[in-house]
Amino acid sequence: MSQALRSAKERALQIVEQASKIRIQDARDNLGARTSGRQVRKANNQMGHTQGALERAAKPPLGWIWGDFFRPWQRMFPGEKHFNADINVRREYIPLSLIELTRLIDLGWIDPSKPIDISTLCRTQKFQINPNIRQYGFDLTEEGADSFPYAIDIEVQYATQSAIAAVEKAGGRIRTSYYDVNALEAAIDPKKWFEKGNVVPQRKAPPKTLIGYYMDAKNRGYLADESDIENNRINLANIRGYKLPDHEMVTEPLKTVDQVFHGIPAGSVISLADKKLYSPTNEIHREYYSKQVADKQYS
Amino acid sequence: MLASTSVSKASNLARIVILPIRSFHDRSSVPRVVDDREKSSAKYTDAGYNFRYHQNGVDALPRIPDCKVPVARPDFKVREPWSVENARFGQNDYIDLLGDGSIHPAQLQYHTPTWLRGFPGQHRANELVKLIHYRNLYDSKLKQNSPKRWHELRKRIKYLMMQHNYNKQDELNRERDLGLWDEKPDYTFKDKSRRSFRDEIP
Amino acid sequence: MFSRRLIIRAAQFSTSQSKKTEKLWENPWKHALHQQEQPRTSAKVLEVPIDWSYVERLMPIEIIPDVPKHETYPTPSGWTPPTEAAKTHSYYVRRRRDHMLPLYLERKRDLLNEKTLDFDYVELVVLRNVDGNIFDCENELRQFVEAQLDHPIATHVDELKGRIKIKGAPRKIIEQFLYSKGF
Amino acid sequence: MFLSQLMRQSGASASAARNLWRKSENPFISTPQAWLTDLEQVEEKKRGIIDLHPDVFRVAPRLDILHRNLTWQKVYRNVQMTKMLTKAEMPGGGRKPWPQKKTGRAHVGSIRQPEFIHGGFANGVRGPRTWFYMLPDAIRLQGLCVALTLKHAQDDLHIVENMQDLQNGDPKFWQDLCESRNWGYSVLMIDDSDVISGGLAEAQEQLAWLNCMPVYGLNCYSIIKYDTVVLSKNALEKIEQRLLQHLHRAKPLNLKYRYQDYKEKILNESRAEENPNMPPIV
Amino acid sequence: MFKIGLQTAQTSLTRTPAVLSSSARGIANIPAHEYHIRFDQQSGRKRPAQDVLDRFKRLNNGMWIHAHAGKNKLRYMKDDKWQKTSLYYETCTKEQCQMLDKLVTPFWLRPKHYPNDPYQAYNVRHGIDSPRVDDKGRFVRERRKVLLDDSTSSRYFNDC
Amino acid sequence: MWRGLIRRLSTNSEQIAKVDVSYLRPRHRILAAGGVPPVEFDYERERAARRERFGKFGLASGVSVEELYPTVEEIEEEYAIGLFKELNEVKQEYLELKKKQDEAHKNRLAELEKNLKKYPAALEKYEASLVKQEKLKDEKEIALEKRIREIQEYFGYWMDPKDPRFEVMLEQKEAEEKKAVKLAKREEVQKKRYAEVVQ
Repeated sequence: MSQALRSAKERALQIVEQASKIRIQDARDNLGARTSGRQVRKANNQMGHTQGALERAAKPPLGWIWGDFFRPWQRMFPGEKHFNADINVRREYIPLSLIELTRLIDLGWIDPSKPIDISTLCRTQKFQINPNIRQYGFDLTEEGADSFPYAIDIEVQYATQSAIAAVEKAGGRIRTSYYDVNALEAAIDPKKWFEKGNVVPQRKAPPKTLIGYYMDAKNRGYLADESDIENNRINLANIRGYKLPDHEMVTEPLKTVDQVFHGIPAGSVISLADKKLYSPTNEIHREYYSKQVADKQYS
Repeated sequence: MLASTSVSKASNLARIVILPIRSFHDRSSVPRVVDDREKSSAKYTDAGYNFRYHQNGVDALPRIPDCKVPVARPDFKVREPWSVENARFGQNDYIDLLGDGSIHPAQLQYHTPTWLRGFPGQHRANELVKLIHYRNLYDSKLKQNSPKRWHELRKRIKYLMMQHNYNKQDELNRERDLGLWDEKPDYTFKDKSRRSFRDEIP
Repeated sequence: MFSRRLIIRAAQFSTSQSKKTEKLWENPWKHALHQQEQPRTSAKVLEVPIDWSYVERLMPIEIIPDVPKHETYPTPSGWTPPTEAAKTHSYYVRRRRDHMLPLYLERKRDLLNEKTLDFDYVELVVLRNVDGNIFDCENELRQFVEAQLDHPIATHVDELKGRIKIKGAPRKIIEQFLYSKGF
Repeated sequence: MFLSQLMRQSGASASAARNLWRKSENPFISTPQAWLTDLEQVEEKKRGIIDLHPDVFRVAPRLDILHRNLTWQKVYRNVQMTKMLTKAEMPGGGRKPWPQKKTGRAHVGSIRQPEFIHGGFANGVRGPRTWFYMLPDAIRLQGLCVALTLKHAQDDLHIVENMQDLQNGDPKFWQDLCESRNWGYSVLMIDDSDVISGGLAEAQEQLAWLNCMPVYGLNCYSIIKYDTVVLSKNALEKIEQRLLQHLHRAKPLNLKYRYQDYKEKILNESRAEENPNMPPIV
Repeated sequence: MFKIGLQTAQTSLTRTPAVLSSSARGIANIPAHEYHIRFDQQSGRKRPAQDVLDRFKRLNNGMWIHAHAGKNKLRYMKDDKWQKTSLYYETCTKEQCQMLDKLVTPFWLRPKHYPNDPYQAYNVRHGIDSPRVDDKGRFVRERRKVLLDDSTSSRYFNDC
Repeated sequence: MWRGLIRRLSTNSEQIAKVDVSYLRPRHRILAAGGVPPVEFDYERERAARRERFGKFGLASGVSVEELYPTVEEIEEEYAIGLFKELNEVKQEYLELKKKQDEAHKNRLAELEKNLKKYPAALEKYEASLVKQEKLKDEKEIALEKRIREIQEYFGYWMDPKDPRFEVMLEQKEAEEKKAVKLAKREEVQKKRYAEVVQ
């Protein structure tokens, strides 16, 4: 008890205990936290303009320079196509470095014994992905690659070679997989998706521009076949000179190409209140949700 | 709490001070109330009124003889601290924190017009944003059933647009995020024709 | 042609059937083409048993999880828990709710720079959640930091809020101070 | 501390040492305690002692945070419905009343200028105006904790066993009860369900100063306005659980309030209040 | 134009045939003051200045770069040194950067991360001693780090 | 107005007063208590709202699970639009494209290989062609250069051969040369004659 007395909070509370009952008008802000605004009288704020000019006259806009009215400063330079023109085309990825992944596993946010994908990363509420501004998922970057200790089974949307090497050196399995916008929205916030009463969507294959990346075994694409990936894994180990652990970390079988969540088939409806799962039985719906399809060309 | 800044004693070794860190400049982190402007204006007038305990009948209040100007007296305001509204003032303001999070206090503002319920207030959104929000919600009804108000609304919006986009000086601080619109890459690269906002006046 | 049909279909769906007395001019397409109500056959559904743990693991984490037991500290990513030594000092720095040190960066406006006629800004490190004798903490912090930096630092102590603002020291050094004290 | 010694002498049942969830091992924290009583009879019969969570009932008494919460509660519901017309909206006044020069009068452009009687207003009060804003969750949570701490520190916070289905509903009985227990002039009873049944329901109908609220109705203004705050046992559990959950939640505490998240829900719920054909007058 | 549109309707229904609206207002006679629209007509939001998006690029640490003025003009007459230097991109001064920040909407001020981005190396600038955070406590030049304290992040990231 | 003193007759006919102290509208009160609000608004009959109702309250919401799925006609409509291609098709296309690229790559390498072998011969041929031009250029060049040099000396400043005045100068020069030759010949004849006379 005596220890507590020396803390400012306890001393303040003792003052409060002896004080009179605190009423609504007693609560006030700290002295000096807010100062009354500075009254700018007419005399001292003309700044060389009369009051009318300040209030009514149109002012030259930002970037206007003395001179040609139709050529403001920002028009003096030639445009560059690859500056911002392809904003509606290029895909943005959220960087996830290996050291941050290690820290998340250390502090218990992510369970390394289960497969890690967009849903597990987004359920920690530490990442914001917005598919509407063409953010297509996570990019595993290589900061912290040299001391990555955990054998994990991870699936990201883009990964550099050194990140792949780090994960495999630690005995983990890494796959890069594509989420189209609809599936991505479901994967980011499954609870909100189910509470909107939506059907679990079918994940479409990558469009023409991206299928090359995801069919390439070098990037551990999910469309490449396992044997190629295995060879690549071995010769990557040889190139980078680390010894591959004998068996690869396999927590669960990989998701199928059109599956968004582990263990939940596409086309199923989940009711969170009753903990039930429904799936269609008539032919056309089952085929609609099982036919593996590629994303539209300009997605 | 007064700022306690202390500079360590210069050690006797001949140490070169690499980065002369001064203590805080004279203005401490919390601005001081130095001169209170209200103090000068709030003069209290001694009306010379002394309360006589044992007096019956109306007492002569201090008045300027034969002055026609009536003395201003605030009318009596009935304060019922324990009427139902006052007793229950502020109830359910923390319903999203203390409840299960399904209701937000913005939904409980029954006394506010429906289109303003939960809309950012005066010091966040200005009149132009509010009118545009009103117009986007009710333009079909306005056009059909109240043309004069539709005309007035458009005139007022146009006037405010000219004020805010042309006559106003450039804003000094960062644009305020009102939380009314979601982010989108609004880049109309190729669309050179749509270059002036006047093109789209409905 | 296709787009036209899609629009009609969408229009039909949105207007709820409840409005029987729909005026002619409100949906001219429907009346002009006098299409009868399109048949809408819905799906047939069956409940399927599922291991609910697959759905549980998708739900967002509500409460910050407790740190799992590690055999050796610091953990592979360099995180160290508060130690018993922390309780022996005359002050105590409580960790943030996500088990990190309560060190924040703040930018404060400094004097007006005559040359550039612009305000200078100075970077402060704010150490929060300090309980107990805060002035002891500030003294020890100053000694530790000035031993490493060779130049004096400025500190401002706010006792009731339990905060210390440090000017002139990078956040890394103050973290080392706190780790050395066991917080 | 001193309460426990007193407890031992009066021989009441052992203190129900509740396990306080995620209590910090900070040596400078003292765990607040409170008596557990009941509302069956007028005299106060102490049933036991309860430990309260220091993160909720023993925080630093920050009056400025409390002030921010009280002003927020006062201001954020304020609506000003008056609207002063501008000269453009005033009928008439389209023509220049007299020529610009040579008439010796002021040069004016329309009879509805602000200078004119019955003219429009230049910078008048424009339309329905709200001062709506939402304090960040961190400030509101801290405000609640500060209010509860102040009440507990000033012995105005009492925990009772049960409030539901009490026998006696006679206002006089309740007045004596409050008198004998030295409660203040106004009492706020907090229970975790929003329906009060039994004697308390009748009493609160008659007595203006005795009011019951559900847990989700609790707020800083009411805590400070009422002289005494009485929590039922389940209400205490629920308040502590909810506040601690938010204090330790994974989502950040300084999330900004975005109108667009609630826009659709608010407009849908309030569509029934609007006239289907006419736009709102305001 | 419309005829072709029909054939491709099968494959890309959503793309309506581009109607070239040659509105009377060409680019030349739209005066510059139309370029700082604080409140849009449709939704009341701020519109980014079109020229700034054409001619400038913002790096993640807040620096704006632009091409050399007149780099495409009369190249054959210029000397070799000019040919080389004219292809460089130049950085803007502090005032210009602040002005450009005001000319565009917050979407464009947000740090963006693209895999194998040619500008990746230029997003980080070393040796700057101005504060690392803005007035809201968010990093100005560095990448947002999840749950990392400075001791760990300075070992792995080379940000500031 | 909506909150009233609800008196409910309890079993032993002793009235228990029940008071709602939530001060919320009925819909919000049910939501706050965690119940399922009844369908009362028009928007709740629309499709998206019914789906959301099922998502939030499950079977208790009274919405059948079938409504959550797209109808058969909509699926046929989507097939008709044909926005998405079959995965295997796309894979085949990609593989063919890749094969074509590999072939082109291989051919290019083979071609380079072939060229590399012929490279030394081609190099010599090229150098030889450079030298020959050298020679050819000399014969024509020397005459022209000589002429130009003379003209420049004659005029004292550099004259561009393509200049039209250059031809005019050229003719004058040739006329003077002829005259000089003639003079020289005449002088010779005179010298000879003078020599005869002198002897």
